[in-house]
Amino acid sequence: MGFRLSSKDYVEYIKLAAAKIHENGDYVTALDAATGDGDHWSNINIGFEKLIEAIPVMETMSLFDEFKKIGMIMMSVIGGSSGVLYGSAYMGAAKVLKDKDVIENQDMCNIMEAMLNAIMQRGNAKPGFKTMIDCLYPAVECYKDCITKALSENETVVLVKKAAVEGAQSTAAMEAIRGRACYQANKGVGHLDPGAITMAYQIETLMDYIATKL
Amino acid sequence: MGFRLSSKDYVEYIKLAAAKIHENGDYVTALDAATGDGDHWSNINIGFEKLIEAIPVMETMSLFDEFKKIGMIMMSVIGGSSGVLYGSAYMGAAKVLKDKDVIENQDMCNIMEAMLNAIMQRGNAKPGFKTMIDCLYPAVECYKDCITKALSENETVVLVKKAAVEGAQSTAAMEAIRGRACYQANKGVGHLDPGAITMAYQIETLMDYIATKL
Amino acid sequence: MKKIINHPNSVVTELLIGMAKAHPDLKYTDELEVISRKVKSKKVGIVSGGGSGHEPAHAGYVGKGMLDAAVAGNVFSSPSPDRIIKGIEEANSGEGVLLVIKNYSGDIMNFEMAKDMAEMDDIRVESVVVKDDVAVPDSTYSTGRRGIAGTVFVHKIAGAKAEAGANLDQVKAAAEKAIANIRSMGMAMNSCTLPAVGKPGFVLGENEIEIGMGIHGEPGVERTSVKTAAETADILLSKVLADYDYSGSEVAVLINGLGATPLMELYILNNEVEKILTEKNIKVYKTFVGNYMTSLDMSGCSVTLMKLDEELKELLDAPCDTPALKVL
Amino acid sequence: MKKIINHPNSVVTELLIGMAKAHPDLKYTDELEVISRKVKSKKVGIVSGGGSGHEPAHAGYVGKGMLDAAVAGNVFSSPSPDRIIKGIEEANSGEGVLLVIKNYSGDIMNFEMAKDMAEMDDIRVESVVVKDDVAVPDSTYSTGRRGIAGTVFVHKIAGAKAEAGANLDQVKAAAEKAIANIRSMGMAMNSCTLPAVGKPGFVLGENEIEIGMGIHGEPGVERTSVKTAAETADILLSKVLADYDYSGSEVAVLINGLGATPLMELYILNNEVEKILTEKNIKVYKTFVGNYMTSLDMSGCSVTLMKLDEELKELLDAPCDTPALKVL
Ligand SMILES: Nc1ncnc2c1ncn2[C@@H]1O[C@H](COP(=O)(O)OP(=O)(O)O)[C@@H](O)[C@H]1O
Ligand SMILES: Nc1ncnc2c1ncn2[C@@H]1O[C@H](COP(=O)(O)OP(=O)(O)O)[C@@H](O)[C@H]1O
Ligand SMILES: [Mg+2]
Ligand SMILES: [Mg+2]
Ligand SMILES: [Mg+2]
Ligand SMILES: [Mg+2]
Repeated sequence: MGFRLSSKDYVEYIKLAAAKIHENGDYVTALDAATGDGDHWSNINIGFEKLIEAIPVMETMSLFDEFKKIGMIMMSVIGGSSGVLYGSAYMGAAKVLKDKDVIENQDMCNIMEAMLNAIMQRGNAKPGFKTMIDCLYPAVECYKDCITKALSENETVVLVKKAAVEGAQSTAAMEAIRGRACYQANKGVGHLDPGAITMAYQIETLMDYIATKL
Repeated sequence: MGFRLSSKDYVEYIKLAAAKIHENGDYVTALDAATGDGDHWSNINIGFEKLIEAIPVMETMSLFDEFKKIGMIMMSVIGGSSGVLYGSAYMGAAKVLKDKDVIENQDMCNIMEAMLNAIMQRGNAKPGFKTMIDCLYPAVECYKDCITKALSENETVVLVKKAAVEGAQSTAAMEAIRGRACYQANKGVGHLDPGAITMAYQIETLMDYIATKL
Repeated sequence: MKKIINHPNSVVTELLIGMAKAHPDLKYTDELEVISRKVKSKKVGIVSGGGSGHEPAHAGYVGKGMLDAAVAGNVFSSPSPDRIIKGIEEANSGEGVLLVIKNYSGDIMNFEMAKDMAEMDDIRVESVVVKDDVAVPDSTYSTGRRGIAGTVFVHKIAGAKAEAGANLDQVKAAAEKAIANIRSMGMAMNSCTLPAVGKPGFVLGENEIEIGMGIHGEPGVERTSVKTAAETADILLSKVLADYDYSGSEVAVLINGLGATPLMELYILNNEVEKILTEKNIKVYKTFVGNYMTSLDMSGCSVTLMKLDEELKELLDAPCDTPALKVL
Repeated sequence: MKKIINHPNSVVTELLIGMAKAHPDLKYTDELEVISRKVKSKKVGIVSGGGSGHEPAHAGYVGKGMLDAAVAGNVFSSPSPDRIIKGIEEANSGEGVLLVIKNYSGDIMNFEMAKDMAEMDDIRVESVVVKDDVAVPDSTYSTGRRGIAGTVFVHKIAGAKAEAGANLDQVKAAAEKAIANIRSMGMAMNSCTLPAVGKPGFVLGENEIEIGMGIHGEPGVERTSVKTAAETADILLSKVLADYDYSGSEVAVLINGLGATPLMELYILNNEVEKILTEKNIKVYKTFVGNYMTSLDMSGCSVTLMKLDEELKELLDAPCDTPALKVL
């Protein structure tokens, strides 16, 4: 049988993701300093810190309310681009979880797809624009593919994680069309997109966490 | 017989004084930078440059008009403290020269005394305040003394020059009561007053020039 | 880093409180970092905002004849939608609200999300996007040009139109007209230091300047040697004039300092700008010189032109009374 | 040295021309470097001036409700008497002229010489001397205290009194009253660079600040480590409050930037200043925050208090319309 994540489980994942983000401060800051304004890590890190503070409330919530809550916190605390994008992503994902008590394999794929759509819509952006989408999109495509091919969940999480990480790495070669890197003379070519890297941290952490539940 | 300076002769002196000022730029600038605002040399140098430009007009003038002209030029060109002080000095000296065709020994003493009085009045300052007065005052006292003692003009110019130079040097030990050095925590103690030094250059040059006329 | 601050995390809050204390007509909403007019009147509301660090923008333009509310994000970071919604609520008197957004994807996303959410609460919200910086190539595909100092003219025009009793569509149309006629170009001599970062965003050599940098410490399009005021005016205006046809027209000029450049230099630059414009048969109708849209302690300047017609002239001349811009 | 200038020798002329171009109500008299009102009215004339490098002072305060003429010297150098006489002539409408002089011996000598000469031409001239800087000990023997940012309040008060139709003695009395009630204290984080010199007047370490420096790059009375905004407010106000009894009174506050300090920091400082004043039971009646009396590109600030009575309040509130200060 596959994994079944409760709202309490999702909170466990949030803790792990917060730690992962926290420990990569200098690296991510340097990435955003190179092509943007250098605040991406501190933005996203403070967002996760606030999520950790809200855990006692979130644990008792339905998945729907939990995701909405995460969205509101991210939106208001992070600010900047990534705040509103994650805010939109979580609000979009919440809709998928209406009346659900647990997240199963297909739900997780739906959640990630809903997040992707919300981000693309809010950011008026597509894959290839050198943004966090370039991590999330290949991960979602891969997830859907795994489900179509009816691969095992064990195989799936490994493949989705790999797609996310490779997607994030692929931003180095891209010219920026969204985000601050597009104001650089060289459009950020040769530099990784910080938002794609932190997105990869989250997907990676999530897939690893799911693996422990299998 | 003693010296007799015409308005043309005074112009010759002005040329020599201009050269003397010109060649001591870095030194005087450093003095004013140490205790004031660093502009004294450039102020006074530009004043003398303008005097040089006005020579063709001045040469044809009476001594009275020549001195008034020098005063007006110094006042309007130099600006700052030294402009108005030299302006007042030359205007005051002009009065002494009313109806005179030449400057003789007693006249020269009167000129310098008139300059001293004008500067003390305009500057609301006395000897010992660490200003140009501390060069001019002992020079005038010495000059008067030489005349009282009926010393030869050859002896006089040597003594007056010495008094001026020593007077200027004496400012190093003084606490400033006028001028920008009075805003320094140590009141400029240990530093020479730039205005006293440039005053000494002028008296020195004048006495040396008179010596060539004896 | 030498700054008169207490802690990098509290600069925005403390500056806005300090502003509200200095200007008793302003109301400060804490946590949400909104500055709004204390006295509301029945008219279209104008809301602007963006990252902090551009003082007096944006809170300094709140007052009669300009903005009704300004929403502040962290330094150089867009305010979040919940803050913007508060700004919209403060500005709304039932006649609808116009958002003046600068063209940065962060600002656009946050303001649009706020717009969506406010509309759910049945507040009519329209928005315009300022993109006056000709340093960045225009393009419908990419995010395109940034909004910089020209935004101040948009505040003035939209604010005057709203104060005159126009409806939301008319106010939006006036703002759009202003935007279509505004172009700016900037130059930095030193970068700025973010309070939380503590060191400058880019470093320029003793004799280097950066042409076409952004107002968030983004590097520019060209690094070159120090120029005279005349050369600077020429470089900046050439870019502006090449981009939009101002010939034969009347213009408003904004000579903007970036925070650390003294007025002496801005006025010297204005002298050169006016010379070039006169030469090119462009008539200066009104000139503003000062620190209107800054970039923390950056030294440098930008030059903005707005082509005027009768309506824009009238709106530009209309009285306004804000901390940072007063027209009598 | 990075400055937007053409040549160090021409900065004063070019800045004044640039100012006259930006502000069409101003008239520029070349060579003599005087900025005056284009339209003269029958009233006591107010003339101020001093070295350049303090922009917007002094020319920026020429206009309705403040000065009639401002006379500019070279950078940080007193204007010569012939320039001041031109200023007096421009300001004189037959009702006499008040000179507002800052207490520097150079300024005093030049203004008094001009006064003597103008009086020979039968113009009635009076003068007041501003000495608000408490960093320097007061003394009748030495030159004593310098005049710094508080001078702006004197311009406002004297200007309003003159505009109200008072005679020369009354205008002088109002200016004297303002002067008696004004104290200031400043702090620098970096010195300034004179255009003609090309390097800073004094150099501060990475973490050093200078308390009580002058506005001409003169070093201050104490060098210390970087302070928070709260500590800065405390240090500056303590000196001011120790010097003059403001307790229980109403005051006008001027938070002045020295040229390179962004408004963000000045507003943060204002927040702290207001806290201390409130604590000490001193009521803030009106606050001004901005670059009012600068020192080229110096970074730092000064804090000025003026104790108010009913007359001073009324004069402070009277409308004025100048490039650098507008009260509606
Ligand atoms: N329009 C957009 N669509 C999708 N992602 C975007 C967009 N703009 C920016 N991003 C993402 O946001 C990241 C930057 O986030 P952050 O630094 O927190 O915000 P800001 O750019 O406002 O400082 C970029 O690296 C990019 O991945
Ligand atoms: N009140 C005064 N009386 C006499 N001399 C003075 C007075 N004030 C200044 N000085 C002289 O002027 C000199 C400074 O001149 P200068 O540097 O040209 O003017 P400023 O001080 O305005 O920059 C001082 O060194 C001093 O000798
Ligand atoms: Mg960023
Ligand atoms: Mg000097
Ligand atoms: Mg940011
Ligand atoms: Mg000087």
